[in-house]
Amino acid sequence: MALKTFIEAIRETLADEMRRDPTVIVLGEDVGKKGGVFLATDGLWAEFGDDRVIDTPLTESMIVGTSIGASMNGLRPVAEIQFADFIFPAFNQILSEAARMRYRSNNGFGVPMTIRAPYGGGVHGALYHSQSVEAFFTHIPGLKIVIPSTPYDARGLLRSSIRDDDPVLFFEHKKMYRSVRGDVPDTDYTIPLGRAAVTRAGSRVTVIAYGLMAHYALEAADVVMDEGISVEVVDLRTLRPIDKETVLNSVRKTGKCLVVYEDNRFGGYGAEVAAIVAEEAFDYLDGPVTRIAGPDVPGVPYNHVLEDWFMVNPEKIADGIRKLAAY
Amino acid sequence: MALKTFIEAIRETLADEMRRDPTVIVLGEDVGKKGGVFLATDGLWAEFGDDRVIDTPLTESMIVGTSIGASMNGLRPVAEIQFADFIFPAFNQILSEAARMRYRSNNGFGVPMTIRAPYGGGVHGALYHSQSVEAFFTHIPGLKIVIPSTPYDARGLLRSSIRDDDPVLFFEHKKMYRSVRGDVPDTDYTIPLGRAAVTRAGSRVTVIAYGLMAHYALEAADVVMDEGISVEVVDLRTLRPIDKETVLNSVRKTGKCLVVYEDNRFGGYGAEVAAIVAEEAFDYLDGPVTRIAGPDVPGVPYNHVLEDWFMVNPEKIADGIRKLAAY
Amino acid sequence: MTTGSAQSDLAASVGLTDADLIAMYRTVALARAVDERMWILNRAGRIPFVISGQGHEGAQVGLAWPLERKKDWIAPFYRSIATCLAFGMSAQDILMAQYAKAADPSSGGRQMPGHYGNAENHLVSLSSPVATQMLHAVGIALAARIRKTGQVAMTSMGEGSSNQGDVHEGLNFAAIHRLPFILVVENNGSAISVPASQELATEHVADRASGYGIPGVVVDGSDVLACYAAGREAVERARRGDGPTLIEAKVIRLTAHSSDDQQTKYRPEQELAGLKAMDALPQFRSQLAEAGVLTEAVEVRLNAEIKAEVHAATEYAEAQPDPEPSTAMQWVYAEEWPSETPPPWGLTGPGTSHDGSGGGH
Amino acid sequence: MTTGSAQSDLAASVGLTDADLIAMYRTVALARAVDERMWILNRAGRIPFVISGQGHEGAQVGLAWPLERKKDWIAPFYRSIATCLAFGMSAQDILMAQYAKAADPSSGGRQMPGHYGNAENHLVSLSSPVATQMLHAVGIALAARIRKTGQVAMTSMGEGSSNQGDVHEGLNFAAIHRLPFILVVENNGSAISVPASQELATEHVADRASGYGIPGVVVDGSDVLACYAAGREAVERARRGDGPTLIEAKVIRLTAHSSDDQQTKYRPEQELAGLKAMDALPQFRSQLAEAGVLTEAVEVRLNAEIKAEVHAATEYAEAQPDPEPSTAMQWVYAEEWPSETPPPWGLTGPGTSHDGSGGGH
Ligand SMILES: Cc1ncc(C[n+]2csc(CCOP(=O)(O)OP(=O)(O)O)c2C)c(N)n1
Ligand SMILES: Cc1ncc(C[n+]2csc(CCOP(=O)(O)OP(=O)(O)O)c2C)c(N)n1
Ligand SMILES: [Mg+2]
Ligand SMILES: [Mg+2]
Repeated sequence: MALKTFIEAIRETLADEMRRDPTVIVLGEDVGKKGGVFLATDGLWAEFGDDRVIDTPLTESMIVGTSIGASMNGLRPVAEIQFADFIFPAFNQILSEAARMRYRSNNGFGVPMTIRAPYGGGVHGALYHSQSVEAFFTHIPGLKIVIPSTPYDARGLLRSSIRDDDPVLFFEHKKMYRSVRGDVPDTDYTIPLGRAAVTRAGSRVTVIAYGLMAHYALEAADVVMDEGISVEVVDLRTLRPIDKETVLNSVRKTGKCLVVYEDNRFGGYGAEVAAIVAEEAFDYLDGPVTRIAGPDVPGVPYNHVLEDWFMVNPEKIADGIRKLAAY
Repeated sequence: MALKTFIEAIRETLADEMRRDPTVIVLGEDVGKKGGVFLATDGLWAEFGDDRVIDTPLTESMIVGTSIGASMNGLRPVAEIQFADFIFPAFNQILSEAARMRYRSNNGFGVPMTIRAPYGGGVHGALYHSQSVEAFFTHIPGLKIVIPSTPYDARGLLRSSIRDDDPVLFFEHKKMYRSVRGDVPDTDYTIPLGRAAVTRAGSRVTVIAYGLMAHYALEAADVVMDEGISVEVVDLRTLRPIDKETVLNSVRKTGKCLVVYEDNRFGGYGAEVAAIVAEEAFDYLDGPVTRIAGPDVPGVPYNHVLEDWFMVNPEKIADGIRKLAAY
Repeated sequence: MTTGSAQSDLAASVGLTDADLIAMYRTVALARAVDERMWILNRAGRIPFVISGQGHEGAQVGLAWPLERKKDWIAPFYRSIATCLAFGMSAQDILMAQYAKAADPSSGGRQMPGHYGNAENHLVSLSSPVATQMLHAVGIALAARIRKTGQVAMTSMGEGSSNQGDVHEGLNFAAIHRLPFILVVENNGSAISVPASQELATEHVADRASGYGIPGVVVDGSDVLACYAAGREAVERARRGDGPTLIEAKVIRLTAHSSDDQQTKYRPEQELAGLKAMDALPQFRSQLAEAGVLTEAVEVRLNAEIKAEVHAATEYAEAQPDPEPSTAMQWVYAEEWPSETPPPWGLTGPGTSHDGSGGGH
Repeated sequence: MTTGSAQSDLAASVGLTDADLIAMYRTVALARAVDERMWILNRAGRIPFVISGQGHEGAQVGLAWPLERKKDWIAPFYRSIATCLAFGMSAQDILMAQYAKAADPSSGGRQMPGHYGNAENHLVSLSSPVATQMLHAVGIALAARIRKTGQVAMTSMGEGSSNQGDVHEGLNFAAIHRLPFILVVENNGSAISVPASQELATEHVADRASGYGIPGVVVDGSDVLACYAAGREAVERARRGDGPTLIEAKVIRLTAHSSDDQQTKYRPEQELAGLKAMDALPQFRSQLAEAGVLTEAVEVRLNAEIKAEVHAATEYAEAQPDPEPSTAMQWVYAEEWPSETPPPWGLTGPGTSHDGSGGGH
């Protein structure tokens, strides 16, 4: 068992999977010699060479579209989109092609491809280097969406994603790359897609979160614990398929549910979580399902004053918990 | 007051606005001589000529991107995307550019552009000529999203959209083009964006819908009326900004809320409506906020048996109302 | 694909046998017959939508012929009936797609007619947004190079579609890596109603090839053997590792864009009248007859065979069952079942009637 | 933009005055000075992020110069500091963007440094996803033609960015309609770490022009006056109604991609060492000195002016207030207020401290 940073877990998993399976390739902008702008692919080019670690031109639709094609002809591409913010030129290929290939061909073709992309704010990235983009993809049947929050989960879930026979979008919060550490065993363990984790047990309020917010939720839970509010935290880990059972079991126990996400509130992923809970745990609710999420402005502003205003943080979550607990 | 089809209302409003304001232009694929594949722009090219009615190449990103540019240099483009299904190549231009231009430039620039697109299923269009795409856009701050359900509303709302100083996406259910008729006065009336309409008053259940589903909701309300269930129907008309007041007032009155949408259920627009109602009308709810929506498969299948299975219709809505009323 | 051994001068001049030429002719004629049947079925109200390949068949057969079936790959488009027939699909397969029956090999009745695809024959499943298949074919070529399979990947599309960004991005990548890839642009002079002069600023799409440092070839799409030669050269270049080729075949659209389109509104009568002279089918027929390859006896036999084949395919497809609603949620993911939560109405038929509105595709 | 009247042979040879040449030189030098200051401020921890135009300035000034300020339009990119200065923005405007202050004319502190824009000067606000501005400039040119304003629209981007689909779609449309549009590709030989040979299959991006039936021009970006001449010709062609031009300026990237990048990892030492010889700034200086346009006295004066200007701009920007959280929800839409529901924490500062993680842009 070794203590690793989040990005080390990603990098080593990529290397492991490439060693294990010769059909796994990595492609994207600057993933080769430079090793990626965050160094997630550092060392892969030296070990696996030009054929399996491809520095692509600056064309995201091509990165995804050719990965789809390559995956139909025997490879398992792991494409990196340099920032989640730049995934939108590839939106048509992801939505219209990757997600629908199996269904539209009645299982004639599948797309065993993984797309990795760093997302998230709080890093002085402004409108276009801070986005949480998951809601645009969690709405698309045929995709699987993974957002791990610990190095352990990152490794186990990235393995499962690469080995999965369907397209998986794997989002990594860039603020966690170097700031989050955790134990990662050297075994070939996997974590199945579609299973949430209860990362803190509690009795009065359930907080549902993922990614960086899963950490902030735990911090907030600590804060309000001192005030006598016992909080259960559910880290979703896979956003689609969602683990409804774990979510509903927790809310049925606590009777109160706070959904936390960093993305803009209106129409974000948390809206679906809230809608599910509000419908399927209605009889157990002692208060409204509430949400703490990013404000509805067109992006995280750059200046630190505005960025701090935008970002959800443990204090804002704690306030949400207090209000809900007092309901 | 004349009885018009839905598409006549659209076509005449385009012509009116072009006559009224010389900066209004229309562009898109086949919008010229052919008059659009649904004939929404029929006659415009003959009246306004090559400069103001532009048959573009088959490149949606270009259609939207140049409309953004043109709108910054004095025009009010009304772009047609031939089918909403083909809007995704332009997703990056809409999300990253049109929606953010004003905010990111601190009001230096605005994008007074309207994008019209036919959407919706039930027309044997299969996966790629049936989609409801609104949820991908209602999540984007900076856009306004309009989905009218009557010729009267179409005219009043299209006028407001074209005259609006921000980008508006205007979705037209293609099944309604010729099947829906209604009175449309010849006056220059407008309907402000952001206001829902209570299209039927009732007391026991609120049904919230838009587009074709607003009609089906009324039909379903008729059906269950005979069974003694009084239904109030709210037609949202503008999805963003949403008219929370009208929605919440209705639910606070009836205590029960059914959200209906044609799009895939998971993460669809109705999830946000459900989440808002579940949070802000919690104390008034006598039953869970429920949803009747399209199944979570990657598209409307073509074969009529499967298409009928997919599509939400008045009977399925009526079933949802019955269940909720009996709660 | 050289079979048989009799050799006319014509066959020898293109390195094929007479049997090859007859097989090619048969494929062109079969595609036309299938296509004409589709329109008849549409007018008879049997199938709600048709999108046609009439006028493209000669180019499609000529260009697909040099590829190796079940080894190489093609990502076709909605007019690619002849391509699909040349690459292993049958008339029955095409008609099953028109009828959208449960056993339709392209999509199990899930896609609109015209959206062909068949894993067994290495024909990539097609969607509606144009030009997306470009990148799939490039990706297939990339995998072929990395896996050293010796495969070649081809894709085809209309000239209007070739203006999409994906085509630029794909050509660039394929050219940089000298991938075994061929882009076929079937230029029929219009994109629905928009004439090529409003879609492109140059006469030839092939002029774009030099901007990627690859060969750009213009070929007369009514000349099947010229198309074959162009295709063979491109396949050989690709197979040698010398990279992609852009082939532009000048073809004609003999029908309206689709069964939802009224082309007389935007296409002058004279234009339509002049088209038949550029049709590959009669041209190829005369060419083979003159060369003594296609005797009257052979032609009579072929016609009868084709007629019977199309007839049998239609009867078969018509009689096949529709898909069951119980299968509607299958294959969202690779997991057999269940993939997602079924809707409140479950997985049974709704029992509602089916109305006929639509149009405009 | 011809001002003054003294004419050296050099000035006459390009149809400018000596005063013009000095103004151009001053702009190149000012851009460099501003840029160098940005790096100093970054290293001093005053500004968290820098993206630089060093090595591009000569081409930018030469190419922007023929355009008419406040009439024509430019959609710049993140290296366009010299372009922006040549087109009406001041050193102070640039530094306000670096500091992201409330009164930053580009974005009011909302965007990262490098995302310039200024309505007053017809400089389109820039986003991060590369090449999107292509289509904005084409659309501006379309509006100019429809409104008959006589305006020309130019945009610029790197050679890596020119591979994006939007560029293909925009060139095609601009060419079909012969719009008054100029695409400038500033080819510095790499896209972050990826060398041009892996981004493009040809040596010149300009080779793509012929595929759209428009002129493609390659110009030495270290030769300011050659750039000026190429720009002027393109502007005249556009203004005459003869359509777009693609100009490729061969430039150098003197710095790392950005302050988050370590270029020594992927760029050989010798390559970096050789760059300075291709720098427009000293070249232009010598050229003007040899021509007798830039005397020592003038140079000394200019240097002093520039130093003072950059200093004053820095001091000014440093002292300016940050934006208020109370403004954070303004201008989501044109409606003054309120646009959307504020979050539970309202519109006040969070009072939390601000940490320094980040990187990788
Ligand atoms: C992205 C996208 N936009 C629009 C359409 C609608 N559409 C289908 S075919 C077509 C014209 C295609 O023209 P071309 O590529 O020349 O092929 P042709 O039909 O002439 O063979 C259009 C506009 C589409 N299918 N996909
Ligand atoms: C769509 C998109 N993808 C990726 C990036 C990240 N990125 C920013 S600049 C850059 C390299 C651009 O290279 P080039 O166009 O040659 O311009 P240069 O920086 O060399 O001047 C990359 C990959 C981005 N900004 N936008
Ligand atoms: Mg065509
Ligand atoms: Mg570059």
